[in-house]
Amino acid sequence: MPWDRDQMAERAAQELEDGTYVNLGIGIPTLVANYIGDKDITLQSENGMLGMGPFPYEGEEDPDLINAGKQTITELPKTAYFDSATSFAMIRGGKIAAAILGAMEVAENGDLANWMIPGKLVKGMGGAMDLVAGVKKVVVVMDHTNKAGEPKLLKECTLPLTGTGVVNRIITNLGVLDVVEGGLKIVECAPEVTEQEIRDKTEATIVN
Amino acid sequence: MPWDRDQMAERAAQELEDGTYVNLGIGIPTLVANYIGDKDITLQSENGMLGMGPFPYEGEEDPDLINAGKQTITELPKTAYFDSATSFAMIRGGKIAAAILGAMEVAENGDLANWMIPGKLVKGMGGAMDLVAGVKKVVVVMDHTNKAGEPKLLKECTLPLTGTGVVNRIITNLGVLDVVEGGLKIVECAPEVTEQEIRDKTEATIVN
Amino acid sequence: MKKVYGSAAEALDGLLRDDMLIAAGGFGLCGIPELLIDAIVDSGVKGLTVASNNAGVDDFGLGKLLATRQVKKMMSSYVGENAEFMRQYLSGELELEFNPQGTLAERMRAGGAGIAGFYTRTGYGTQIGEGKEVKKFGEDHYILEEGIFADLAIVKAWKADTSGNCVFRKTARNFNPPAAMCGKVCVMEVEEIVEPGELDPDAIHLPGIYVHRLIQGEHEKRIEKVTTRKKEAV
Amino acid sequence: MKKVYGSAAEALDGLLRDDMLIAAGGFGLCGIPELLIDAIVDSGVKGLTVASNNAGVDDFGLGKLLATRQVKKMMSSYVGENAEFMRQYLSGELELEFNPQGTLAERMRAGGAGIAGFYTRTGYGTQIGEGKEVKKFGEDHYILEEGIFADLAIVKAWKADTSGNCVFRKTARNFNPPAAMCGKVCVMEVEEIVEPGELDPDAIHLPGIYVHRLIQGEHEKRIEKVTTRKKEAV
Repeated sequence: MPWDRDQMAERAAQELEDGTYVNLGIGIPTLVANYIGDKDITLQSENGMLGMGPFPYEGEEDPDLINAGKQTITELPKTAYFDSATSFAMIRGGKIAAAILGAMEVAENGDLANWMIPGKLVKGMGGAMDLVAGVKKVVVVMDHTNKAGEPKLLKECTLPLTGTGVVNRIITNLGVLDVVEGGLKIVECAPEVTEQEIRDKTEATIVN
Repeated sequence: MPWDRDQMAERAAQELEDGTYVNLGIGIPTLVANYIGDKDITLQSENGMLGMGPFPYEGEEDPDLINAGKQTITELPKTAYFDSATSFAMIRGGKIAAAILGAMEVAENGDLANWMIPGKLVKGMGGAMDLVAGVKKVVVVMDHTNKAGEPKLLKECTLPLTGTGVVNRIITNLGVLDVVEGGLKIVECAPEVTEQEIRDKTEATIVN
Repeated sequence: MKKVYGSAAEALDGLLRDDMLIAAGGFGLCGIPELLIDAIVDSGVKGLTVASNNAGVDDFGLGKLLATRQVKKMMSSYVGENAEFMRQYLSGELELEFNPQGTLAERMRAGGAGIAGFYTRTGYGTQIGEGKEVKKFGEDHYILEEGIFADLAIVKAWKADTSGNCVFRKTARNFNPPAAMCGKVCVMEVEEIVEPGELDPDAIHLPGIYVHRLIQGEHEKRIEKVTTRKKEAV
Repeated sequence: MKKVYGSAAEALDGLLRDDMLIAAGGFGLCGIPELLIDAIVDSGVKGLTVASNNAGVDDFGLGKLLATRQVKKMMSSYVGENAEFMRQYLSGELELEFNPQGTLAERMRAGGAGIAGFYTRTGYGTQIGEGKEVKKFGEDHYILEEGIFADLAIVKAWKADTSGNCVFRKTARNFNPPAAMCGKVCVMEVEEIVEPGELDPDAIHLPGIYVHRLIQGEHEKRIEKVTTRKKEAV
């Protein structure tokens, strides 16, 4: 049985190493925060905060305290605030151990497309290009296929790129794949999902 | 009668416009602070401070509070502290209206040499190169000749440069000269000093 | 130097002209210079290029300047919350220069710091890198991005003293310091103006040298997405 | 993550090796990492390249590392207070790469910010610009300066919490934040370690992400030039 959104987030949380600084993207990646458990993880929000806390209680929202998804949040004792130039200095400078991001397409060489569908969706890349260029480990969390059932793990991306050769690991509803020499390697299947099913639903070269 | 050090500093203080931010170099330029009078001038110290105050009273020195000459100083109500990268961001970014600096040599095209005598004096340029590259108006305060009586205002500098074409105005013990198209222009003589005396003691082209 | 002005209109007097480049602080609707945007709308100045991470929403923030067609071009990283923006852009009425968010922030800081250009890996191999100089340092490719030198910066802080030293509050700091740095002139709106000495000199986020004109006013501080959790029953 | 160590030697354990590049905070003797310098002297590591604005004085600060000949090369803007430095340099025993002070600070920040290089007017037309790429932006010439990526940063702050968030005091901040940023590993010494929550999150000068190891200790904080004025009789 394929993983649902929460199970994908829970699986993605296993990627985070104790004692590190992490950036979570919008969508399913945001849910990863619910599964960090006992690990000492500090969440960075690229609009200028380290040590992001949970959503506020009703009535305690602060308009001066939002995350990169523009949602109201709270601070923690270890929180530090800074400006956007400083925030991306630490991202670009390699101080963030891992970023968990959504994707529209991933290519077998680690190319990522997650910011634009020409003529249709022109919202912008936000901080995604900086994150994939600077963060040490980029984990993508995404559905294995699009709504039409077509593969999103491709030989080459068709959409404008966010970064070239930047993805390290992909967690889909069907399983976990790594970007390795020559293509993608299946490292884990969701319960009752077979490697063959993953192969059938993947256009990218599977090396194992 | 030529100006003494204090009179040169007093004359240099006239160059400072009310309501501006100013950087004063080491030596005679430091004395300029004594002659600011009623003008609202904010002194920048490039080691990380705006709003530099006077020397502390005896016994009130703070090792964490020094100026760029490494002297103990004090703060003012308007003081702000920042790091060295931020300090030179404002210098390089043109936010400082004027710098008053010492010099070894100035050339008629505004070249400045004030940081090194090869083989003899290798202390370093400190912040001088950044200041002359970034500050809007560079005023040099210096003796008109060296100890041997030789000109220090030259056709071309002989010493390694601090910056090219950066000096706007020169205040010496003999008078005030501006760097203009074609050479230096005498704009003021010290009491009892004649333009001819300045010409005689200047190698650089005098245009008036 | 007198930096405190009576209103946003007074503070902008003499600074606005058609076709100028304005850098604006704020992220989403958080920490935006609400009052100065309103005054720019009222001024009727047009043909503006605005460097701002976002473009507001349809009826608030920079969205107001888009609604009146005063903006010719946006330099932004994310404009997804503004339907009118999208309409103008897709119909070709509005130019848009996408900048990765960190590149935009760094370009502003660079302009303010006298850095004409810098090399970043961000955007290499993507359409953001197209037409830009590429240089290899070590094993990696970097693209050249240029500093932004804005004619005017409009920013919002929490408190400032009369000399312009100011502090921001929580994530409302965001793009305000880099935007302020890159303006030839910077006009700032704050919630409270205090006397010099009332702010801790060690805790100033942006020294007064970057702030040329200053106003105090009431801010709506609209929240774009209220997200909350329930209090657990004890 | 455990960042607090018991001593400078423990905090440096496993980080030192011959011929490494160390970035050090401080300006003159103000805000220098005294305890870490002493521990590096004791370690006997040699062939060091040290990026630091100054080189200490003969018997204090980095001067101690020069006295023991552990330094191969300095990257500095001003070294005028150190006679032993001058002797070693003029005799050819020590390499010296002069950097304009602002260029040095910006190169450190750039390294920490993933900026491989940047264009500055500073030094154009001087011997500092020799051999460096020149590019014209507008009417002005700029030279390319590269980011500094240090193997280790040693810095000194006033207070830090156990997560590494820290604050500096007055002009002792100086090169410490940019030096910290550019280190692959950053070790910090402070006068006082406090619990998370004791520092104002809006007033952190350097977020904990930049600080990998932390020690608390007693500092001599020597003053290089005591200058005072007399109290006027009332």
